[in-house]
Amino acid sequence: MAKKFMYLNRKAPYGTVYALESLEVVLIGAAFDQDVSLAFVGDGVYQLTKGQKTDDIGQKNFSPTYSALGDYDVNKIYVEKESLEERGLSLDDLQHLVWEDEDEDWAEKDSIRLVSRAELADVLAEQDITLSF
Amino acid sequence: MAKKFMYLNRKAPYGTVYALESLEVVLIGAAFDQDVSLAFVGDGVYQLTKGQKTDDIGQKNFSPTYSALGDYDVNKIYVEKESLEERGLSLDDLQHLVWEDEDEDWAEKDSIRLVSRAELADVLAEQDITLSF
Amino acid sequence: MKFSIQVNEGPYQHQASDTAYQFTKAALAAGHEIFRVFFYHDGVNNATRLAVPPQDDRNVSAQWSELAKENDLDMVVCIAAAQRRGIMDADEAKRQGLDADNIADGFRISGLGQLIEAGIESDRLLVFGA
Amino acid sequence: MKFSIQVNEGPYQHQASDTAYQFTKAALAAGHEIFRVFFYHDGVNNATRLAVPPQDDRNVSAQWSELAKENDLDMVVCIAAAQRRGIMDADEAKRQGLDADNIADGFRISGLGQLIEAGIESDRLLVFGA
Amino acid sequence: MATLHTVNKSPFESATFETCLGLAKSGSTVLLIEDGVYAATTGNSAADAISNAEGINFAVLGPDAKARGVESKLADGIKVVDYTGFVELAAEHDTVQAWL
Amino acid sequence: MATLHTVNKSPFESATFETCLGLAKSGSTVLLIEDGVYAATTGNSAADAISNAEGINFAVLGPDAKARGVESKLADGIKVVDYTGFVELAAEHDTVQAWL
Repeated sequence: MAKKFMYLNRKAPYGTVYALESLEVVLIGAAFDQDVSLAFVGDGVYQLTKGQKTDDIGQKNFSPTYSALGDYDVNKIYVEKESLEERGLSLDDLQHLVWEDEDEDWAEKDSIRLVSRAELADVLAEQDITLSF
Repeated sequence: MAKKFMYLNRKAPYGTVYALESLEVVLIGAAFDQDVSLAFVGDGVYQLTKGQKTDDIGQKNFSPTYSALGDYDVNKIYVEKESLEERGLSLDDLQHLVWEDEDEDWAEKDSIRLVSRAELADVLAEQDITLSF
Repeated sequence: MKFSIQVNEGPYQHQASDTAYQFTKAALAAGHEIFRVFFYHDGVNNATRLAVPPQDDRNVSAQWSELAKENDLDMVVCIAAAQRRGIMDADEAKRQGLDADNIADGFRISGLGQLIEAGIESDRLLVFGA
Repeated sequence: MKFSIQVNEGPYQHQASDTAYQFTKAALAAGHEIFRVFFYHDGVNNATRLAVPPQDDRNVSAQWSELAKENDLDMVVCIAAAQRRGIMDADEAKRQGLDADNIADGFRISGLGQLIEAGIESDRLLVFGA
Repeated sequence: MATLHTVNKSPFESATFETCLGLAKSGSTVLLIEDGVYAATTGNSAADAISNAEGINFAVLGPDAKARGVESKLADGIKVVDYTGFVELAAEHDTVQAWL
Repeated sequence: MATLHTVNKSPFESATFETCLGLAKSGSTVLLIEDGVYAATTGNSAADAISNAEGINFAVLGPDAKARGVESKLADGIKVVDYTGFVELAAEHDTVQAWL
């Protein structure tokens, strides 16, 4: 039976390596046929901002990888509403992440689920394994 | 001419190595005959708590070293009053650090200077070199 | 019960590796099984054999090696994280054309799949980091 | 103007070493002098020559080595911090009875006095860390 | 499912403790370890947050509190455990979530 | 003496930015770098703290803001510098203090 895996992302990108190395685990983990979710809480929401351009800091821009997650069947991406609001952000500031639903003739669907803190608490409480980054 | 060196300590002991490795710099630096001050701000005030016993976490207890600073002529130790209060601490929770004043027949004097945030801001603004830990 | 442990920080800089070590030791003492200890991020830096800390301090890497030896622990170092940070075993060093390696006894280098497998196979996965 | 730089974090885990590198490069380009770059805490981990990061990412250690070579930089690794964490040059490895060393070109191992001296001799000391 | 949450950051320097309290469900346990143990001391804003967190159990890792010299300042009603007790808490709960 | 303060932590996760503002004197400059650049964005509590900090100059490291996709959200009146501008600020002020 598949386990529920949660990748909990709470750190901003580039200032530390956690966001990048979290993505590396998610991509490898996608091959294991488990029930995968990602959550972005606190500064973790900054990982998904549009328009990241890293040339001037000499680091690799890994933000395009988030849009490839749908192809890996990673399509439950929870973003905490309060975290966005506290930072003066809205969903429009984030990348538009989608996946194609095989069961509905490959209809394109949104991957990001904007949830309240209370809703996210329920989601987190259902997980078997939480990997924290 | 001697420069004013400030060692600014803002982190709790044992959770990270900064407190220990800051002390190591202070001890080496004492040999250089500069005008040395230490400041403890935020969680840095926890470095000076009495009664640290580290046997059960398997780390070395380096807190006795603070009481030796006076022997190295390091006797300007600023503790921010507001940082103590926010943590529910008072001066009584900290080690009693002293030094002996050669110019006054080796009279024992307090090394810790309890200062307000505004007073500490003035002290920090006078420094030539601030090493941050 | 079957535990797995993930260590995300290197020795000394953060207490994470110390706490993970104490937890692992206590779990073994209580008769639990440790399925795997997985070192990720700067956690890979625990796997060096070149550390020589002061005599009056603990040797974090050596503690792990010893615990592994006594309990036949499976200690896995993430290869991608290790390559970024310069933790190498003899095979990998040779493959990369390097003139030295630095891995300590009891650690093996492998892929991130080993972490996912640990999550699947264990009753509990505990993460220690910063 | 004469600058010195202190680097307190290792490569990749934190951006501190990247920022310190960019600052140092910009200061040199502007015609300033770099008196010394001092690596402390996990900063000593920048001094490894065994890192092999992915091809599409920067090699933080190699960047420092190259910058040092081009500009004759004095890059000092704190001996006490390096011994705790397993950064060794050939002499020190031999003295400690170790079978390998891992220091990269352009770095030298020395004492904390070198940091104090950098503070005394430079017009500005900048600290990069976490 | 009952979750064991671990918090290893000081509540005075990091938002981690607050984030954990915002997402921990009633019936779960928050174990304060490493620099997180300061949240278990009295006379500060963290102590207030703990008294207001209804339905959540709090525990503190004794060895970490002792190392930091705050063992005598721990708030009443917070369970003190050693590493063996930490292992027991991990086994008793259905899952463990680290707030790093 | 005029001090250049550098802050590299997010104001939403760490107390560092607040601590810096509490101890920075009028006439000094706070340069936001790395994850500190989020404090220079609009519509949040950090923006309010900046408007209320009288007599302190604020600057932000452009390359870090650009990398994080927040360049277009920077508040008015905050000077944007590149690494060369960072070096200039360090040279223009009497001393540099890092808030880590």
